[in-house]
Amino acid sequence: MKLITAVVQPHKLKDVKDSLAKAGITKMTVSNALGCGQQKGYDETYRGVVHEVNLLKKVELQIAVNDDFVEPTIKAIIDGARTGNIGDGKIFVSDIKDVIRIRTGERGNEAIG
Amino acid sequence: MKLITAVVQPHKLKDVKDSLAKAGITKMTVSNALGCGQQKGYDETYRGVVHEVNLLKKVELQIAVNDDFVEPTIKAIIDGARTGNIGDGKIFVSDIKDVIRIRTGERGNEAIG
Amino acid sequence: MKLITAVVQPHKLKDVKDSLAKAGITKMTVSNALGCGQQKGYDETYRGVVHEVNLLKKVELQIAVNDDFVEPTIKAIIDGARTGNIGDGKIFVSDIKDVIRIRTGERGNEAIG
Amino acid sequence: MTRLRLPVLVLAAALVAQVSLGLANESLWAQEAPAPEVTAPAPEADPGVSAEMFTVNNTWMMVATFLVFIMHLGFASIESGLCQAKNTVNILFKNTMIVAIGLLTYAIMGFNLMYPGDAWMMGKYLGFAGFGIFTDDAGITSAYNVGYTYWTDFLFQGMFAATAATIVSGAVAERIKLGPFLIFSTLFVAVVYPIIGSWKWGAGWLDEYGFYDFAGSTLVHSVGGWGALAGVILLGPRLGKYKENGTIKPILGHNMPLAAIGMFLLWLGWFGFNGGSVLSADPGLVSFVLVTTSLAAASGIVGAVTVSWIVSKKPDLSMALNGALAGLVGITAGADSVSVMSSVIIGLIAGAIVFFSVITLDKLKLDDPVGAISVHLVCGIWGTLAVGIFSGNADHTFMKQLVGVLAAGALAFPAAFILFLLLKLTTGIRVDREEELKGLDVGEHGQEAYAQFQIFTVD
Amino acid sequence: MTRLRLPVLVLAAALVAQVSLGLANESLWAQEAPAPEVTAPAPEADPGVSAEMFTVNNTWMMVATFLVFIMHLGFASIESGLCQAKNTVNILFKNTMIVAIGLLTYAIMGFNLMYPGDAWMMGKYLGFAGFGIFTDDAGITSAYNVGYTYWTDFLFQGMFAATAATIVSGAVAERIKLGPFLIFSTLFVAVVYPIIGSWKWGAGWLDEYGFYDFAGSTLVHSVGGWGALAGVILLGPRLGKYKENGTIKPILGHNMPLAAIGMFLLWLGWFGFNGGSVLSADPGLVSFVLVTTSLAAASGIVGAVTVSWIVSKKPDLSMALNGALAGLVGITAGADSVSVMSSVIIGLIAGAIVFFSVITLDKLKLDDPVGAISVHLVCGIWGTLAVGIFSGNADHTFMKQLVGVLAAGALAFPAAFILFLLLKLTTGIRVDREEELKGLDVGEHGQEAYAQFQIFTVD
Amino acid sequence: MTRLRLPVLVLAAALVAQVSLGLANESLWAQEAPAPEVTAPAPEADPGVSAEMFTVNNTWMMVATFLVFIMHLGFASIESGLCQAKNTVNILFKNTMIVAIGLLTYAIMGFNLMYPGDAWMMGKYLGFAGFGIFTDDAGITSAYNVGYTYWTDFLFQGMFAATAATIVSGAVAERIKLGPFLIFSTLFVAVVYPIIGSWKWGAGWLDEYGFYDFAGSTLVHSVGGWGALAGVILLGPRLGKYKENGTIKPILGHNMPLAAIGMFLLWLGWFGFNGGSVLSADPGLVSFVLVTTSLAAASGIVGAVTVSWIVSKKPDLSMALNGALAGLVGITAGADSVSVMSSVIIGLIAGAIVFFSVITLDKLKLDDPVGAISVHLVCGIWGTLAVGIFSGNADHTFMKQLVGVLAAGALAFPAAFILFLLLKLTTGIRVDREEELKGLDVGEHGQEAYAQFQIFTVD
Ligand SMILES: Nc1ncnc2c1ncn2[C@@H]1O[C@H](COP(=O)(O)OP(=O)(O)O)[C@@H](O)[C@H]1O
Ligand SMILES: Nc1ncnc2c1ncn2[C@@H]1O[C@H](COP(=O)(O)OP(=O)(O)O)[C@@H](O)[C@H]1O
Ligand SMILES: Nc1ncnc2c1ncn2[C@@H]1O[C@H](COP(=O)(O)OP(=O)(O)O)[C@@H](O)[C@H]1O
Repeated sequence: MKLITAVVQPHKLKDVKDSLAKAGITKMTVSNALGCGQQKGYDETYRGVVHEVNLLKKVELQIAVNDDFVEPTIKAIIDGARTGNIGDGKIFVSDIKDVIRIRTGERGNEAIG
Repeated sequence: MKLITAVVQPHKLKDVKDSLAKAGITKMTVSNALGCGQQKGYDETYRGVVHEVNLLKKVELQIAVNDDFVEPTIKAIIDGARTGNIGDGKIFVSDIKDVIRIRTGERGNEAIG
Repeated sequence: MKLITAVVQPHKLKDVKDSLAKAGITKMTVSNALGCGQQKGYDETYRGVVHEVNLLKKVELQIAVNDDFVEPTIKAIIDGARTGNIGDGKIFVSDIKDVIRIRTGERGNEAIG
Repeated sequence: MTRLRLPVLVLAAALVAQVSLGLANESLWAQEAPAPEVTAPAPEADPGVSAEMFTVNNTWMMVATFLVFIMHLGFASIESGLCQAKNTVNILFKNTMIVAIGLLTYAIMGFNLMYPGDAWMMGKYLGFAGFGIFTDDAGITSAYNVGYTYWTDFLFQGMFAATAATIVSGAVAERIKLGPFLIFSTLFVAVVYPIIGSWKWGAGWLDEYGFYDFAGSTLVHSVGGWGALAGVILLGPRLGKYKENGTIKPILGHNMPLAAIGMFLLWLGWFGFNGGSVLSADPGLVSFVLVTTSLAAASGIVGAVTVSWIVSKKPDLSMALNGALAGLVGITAGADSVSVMSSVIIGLIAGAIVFFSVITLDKLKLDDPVGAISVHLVCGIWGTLAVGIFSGNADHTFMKQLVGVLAAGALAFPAAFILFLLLKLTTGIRVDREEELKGLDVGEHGQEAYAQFQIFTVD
Repeated sequence: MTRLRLPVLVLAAALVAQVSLGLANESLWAQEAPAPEVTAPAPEADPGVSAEMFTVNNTWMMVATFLVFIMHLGFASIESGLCQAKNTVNILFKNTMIVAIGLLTYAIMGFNLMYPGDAWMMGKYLGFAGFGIFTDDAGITSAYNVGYTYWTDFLFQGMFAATAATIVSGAVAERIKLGPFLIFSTLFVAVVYPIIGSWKWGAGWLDEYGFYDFAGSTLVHSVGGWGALAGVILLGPRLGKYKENGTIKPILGHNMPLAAIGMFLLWLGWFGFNGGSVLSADPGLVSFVLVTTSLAAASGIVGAVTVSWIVSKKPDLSMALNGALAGLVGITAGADSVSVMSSVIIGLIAGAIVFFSVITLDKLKLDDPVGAISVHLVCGIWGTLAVGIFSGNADHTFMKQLVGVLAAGALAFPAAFILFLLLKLTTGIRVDREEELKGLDVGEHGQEAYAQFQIFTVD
Repeated sequence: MTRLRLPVLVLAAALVAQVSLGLANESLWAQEAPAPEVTAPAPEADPGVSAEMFTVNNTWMMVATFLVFIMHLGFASIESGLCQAKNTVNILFKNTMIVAIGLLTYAIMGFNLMYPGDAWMMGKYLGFAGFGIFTDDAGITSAYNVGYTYWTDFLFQGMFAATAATIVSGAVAERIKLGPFLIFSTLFVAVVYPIIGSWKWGAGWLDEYGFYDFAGSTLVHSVGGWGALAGVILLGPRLGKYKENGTIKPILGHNMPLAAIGMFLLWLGWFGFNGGSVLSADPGLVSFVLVTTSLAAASGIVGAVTVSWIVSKKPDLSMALNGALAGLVGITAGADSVSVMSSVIIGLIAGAIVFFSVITLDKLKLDDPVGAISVHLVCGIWGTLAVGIFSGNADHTFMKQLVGVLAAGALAFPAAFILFLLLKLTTGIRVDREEELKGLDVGEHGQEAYAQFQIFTVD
């Protein structure tokens, strides 16, 4: 089992979710984040002082999947999130040792979905 | 060492924390998240238009524990969070290679607690 | 490749970022969190009732790095975040199996930076 | 969904019934052909007061009306500020509806229940001058009253009426079902409040008895407060407020600037509430009332802050806000008849009272999210009795004041209790557990107050 | 950056041009040496009205002016509350600027365009009394008007003027470029609004024709509403509002307490808007107007809530707020000339109208974030026509009212459309896609409304 | 905890002392047995002004009082909006307390220090008419003043008094200890402000000298501003504002709608601040003052926005808000004595001044979170001098104005500096580093302003 963590542009979340749904992936956990990457920040001014904002608003998705779902999930995320511009985001894949469904206590592969 | 990530209903956080405390686990990091799972969303209306909200408010707990604490921790979370209803949440377990206590620089098993 | 997750005091984020930048690490994802650790909570009162706040405000950094960057990154975080007081925070290190740059589809080591 | 049907239907039926009754009397309350174009303002002068004086008086009373109106925004703000984010839409909605319901029912029947004139039906306990609002030409001259026209009279009193129902709203917030609450409010403001009001301001038995309540510490605030108490008892506390082990978990207000806006607007409104209760622009009396009102508010703040700082070790903003309101409620009964020094003392004591009252109610597990019972009921009683203690007028005795306080409670509390009980037994008055946890905004309205803001979903 | 240069320069040029024109006439609008020290207030009494009556009247009109002023805070609040957090600074900025621009341009030319006196230039369609504001000694006595001084007149009308432009602001929010919007507003408030206003209130052709619009359902609200409609058509909907598959994605308002504050302040302001339109403190007429105004607002709430509860199954707060405004706009044309009962009916219908209008505009893919077109244009028309139906004055016929409605639209809409079109073809009027997604606060102002708050960046 | 004990005790002692002194004179300030029941308003007419005129005048002055009162909500809103979320409770608390302290101390001694009548003690520099407020029957007739009763006089002036202390509050926000701040405010408003005020408005030496300050650009705003400057110097900047490398890190305001609400309410309040300073309802003069006031505010906005747009490339909302206030402060000294055109110019310049002043203070590392020094001190001075330039009255010379400005500064600044210094040396005036980082809400009050909202804890 793998945990796929994707950091994407906030306004692409809708597209990513749609694209994941088409690939049959509907379970996920989403949260806000601020990101620093290749994407340049922008300037703000406040009371005559200019300052650079370089933590940009991002959305982070965490999706736990069985191993055979890893590539389809990655593909779906890319399909939904890619614009070709800097700031499109990153996907991180890591191992999960176990998953437990709290409601039933089920564990492992059948608990993930 | 393992990282236990649990996604639970917001209003069960209190119970989960109590149940973890009873099991001797008091260190954790908590954050807000939105979840998509088996739990159905609900409808909202705004200015005459109905729309479905399907990202539901959840709380995510991250708990780093030594290996022998994994099962007690999982049990404690389940005890606190289970209602038997869809939406109770999930627990994910993954490996941690190292832990460092910033204050002292201690590493590994003794840094975790 | 490793994912370095650091939980630090909010007001040290600036220092940590500066110290990371000096070590050549500029890519990261930052989010808010609440932490329970050795640090004691504090009391609040509201309408005559005292209650303890024991989830303290923290900032969580996630930094994905290639293996040879792990130690420099940890050192930089410690440099920026350490005050020697309880509450300075923790760093967790875990494995990443893969990284994908959404914009280009690049994978692995070259996608991380 | 269906569970909402019933209340809606009942409410609609109640409104329709009232409107129909009003309609049947359309000839009565339709003001026919008002002067369609503006002419030089020359209401016929009546003996005793010049057209100019009548116009000033009426202008002042209109200003006072606006000030009382803005109290509704004050209530909406302080109530939503002191409750949780997830119930904000619900509170704002209730406060908006109450103004509408209050004004409409007051036009249909409340005004004529409260000021029956000669149309007493049961002793001086109940009178009714008929449905609808209506006046002849005299109503817009000083023949009606030297201080205001019929229309100003109606609107000023109508703004007061809605206040009583609004007080309840804060105390029962965060757990009451919307439909039943609206039904309760409609009946409370259309029937209960005006009847009690008629006893004193409608020249009923309490007035004859010699009870004094200048601007309504008892008639408005304690009446609202009794309703609040009944609701709180029947509803029970919010989930998680009182734990089994006896400790109290405070449920924090989510927006203190909003609460502060509420307090300041209420204070502002009180200038009209008390100042307008002079019922004319009499320079000496109105300005004196404004001074006692302001100093009581100021000393209410000092009283509440001092006590909270000493007892809780930290100065509590929500108590400072409640303290101002406590002082204001406290001075309301006697703003025109106590000395400046007494107004300071009344306010100071009211401020202290509100703090201890809040704590005591919590000990009794009476959960009042905004302190409405402490502010309006407890300090309303204090203010009324204070007239008996501090008034410069020997006719205002403690006994008479006590009788007034008890009389109002003797109708307001049981009436509110029975209304809430009937609703509890029929439609139910409390939202279910899951809705309460998720918040009434989503449950009752399917909306959110702060879309896009990340509201931390635990405490 | 550079893309902002142009609008700024154009705007600056427009302002400078206006100011220069004004300056050229400095002798005209500089009030020379006002009485420098306070003396006993004794404006010379004029036949027909005593100094006292004149002073009361003027005092009332000043209070009405303050109330209309506070409507601008009401607009700023409701508009920003019903839009997204990321566009809040932009909306607040626009509303702040509009008051400034409205008052200054009204001083420079608007007032004299709207009230040309004898200085008609093209029939009774266009007149202009010259640049700047100026009066002689008579202007501060009842010789000018029994109800107010020249200065009060200017300020009261100036506060009205800015309202028309503010209405547009809400409808075009969240996507319009700041510079072009300011240019549009400047011209709309300086030229279009006063010319249409002159037709009726300036004693122009519509007035002679017998059209009746007491306080401006047509002259203010529908004029603003037509401008809003033109802007919405030319701008197109916000990104993501209407999906290809025909479904509508609601874009939630981010701060409902702010929206509620806006509604209450607007209602408060309407007491001055309508009450002040009596143009004197005439006790009977002003207080009657306040009653019809309040009851229409109250029944507007009931109307909108009932319909939304039945149709959408849940009672919608934003509709309740819009309902109050709908009732207020609806009663504005006839507040002095319909019966109390009619005011309730007008409000009730306005409340229902606003709900269906909002839905219908969405079907037409006309994206109006705050419902400005529904409230101000649609209910403005309804209110104007309602005078023809309900007025107690037989001279107010439906036909005449219809002509007035159409006449206002026939100038306001094309004028606004052409202005926006010219701007679209030159500077462009819509921010680019990325700026719209990030929000205009960062894009146009480089600022955030809620720094430190975590705004959830998706919906 | 203990560190709060001391200030609390000192404050309590100060209050108790004052109250005792007042009590000792109870006979003096207790108004005995005011007319307990409402009667037809017939204050005895005095030569020169009819009862009607007196009543209108007094009504106007009461309205002006309400407007000045609401400025306190304006200050609370703009200050908390422009500061960080974590210090909001503290700011709201301070602003609530200041109104209370201001009114109470003004009743106890401020009013009689400021208006000593004949009771001058040291030349025309210091006078005192005794503790407490008190009047005989004449005080509520036009024998006292043709424009208002004694009570109105007290309350109107009392509302002004609290303003001066409030100005300080914004400048020292986010780092000052609560207890010492309250002690400072108490002494500043009870002693320093009224003494300076007596020099001009109490008919003291500056008045005899010919200095002119219509509504208080100097007496209120610059006095508050000097206090602010002293506080800012002694406190030092907020942590992290000025970096070692010389760059400035802006600390963003957390709630711009709240700030905008503040500006609009302040503008509204200024209608009473300036309009009420006519001290009667004189139609010509009051309405003229309202026009100059409004146009100065409007052009203040235009001035500040234009400059900020050109210099910072983006139009800054916080500057637009400050610009309006700058214009208002600027016109305050001469609102009745400059021409309409001059009021526009004064406002325009004030708007520009405020922008450059904010930048300059930042360069001097004087950290003023809300721009209070720029708005109130710098523009207060500008407005006072502007009278010498633009006044239509030849008696108002630049020299005299300069002397007034310097005289006020010569007492206000050192007095405030010494007060703050004494507090710094005894209780300390700055919260410790950790408290500042966590926020004063938790540190001083153990509360949060936005419980449940996720406040992003870094910038
Ligand atoms: N090494 C990393 N560790 C953690 N987060 C990262 C890393 N690299 C990128 N991110 C996250 O992904 C986001 C997008 O990355 P960015 O470099 O802007 O895109 P691109 O890969 O298209 O150049 C960043 O804002 C940050 O949140
Ligand atoms: N595969 C997954 N990956 C990431 N998060 C998940 C996954 N499955 C569930 N979750 C999280 O857990 C929450 C609860 O899951 P849900 O399916 O509703 O509960 P249940 O397991 O009781 O059916 C979801 O809202 C989501 O946040
Ligand atoms: N075992 C753990 N699992 C998850 N988070 C932890 C763990 N230990 C500490 N943390 C996080 O780190 C923060 C700082 O830890 P703390 O114990 O206060 O510091 P210290 O290591 O200096 O004693 C905590 O508030 C919590 O968010």
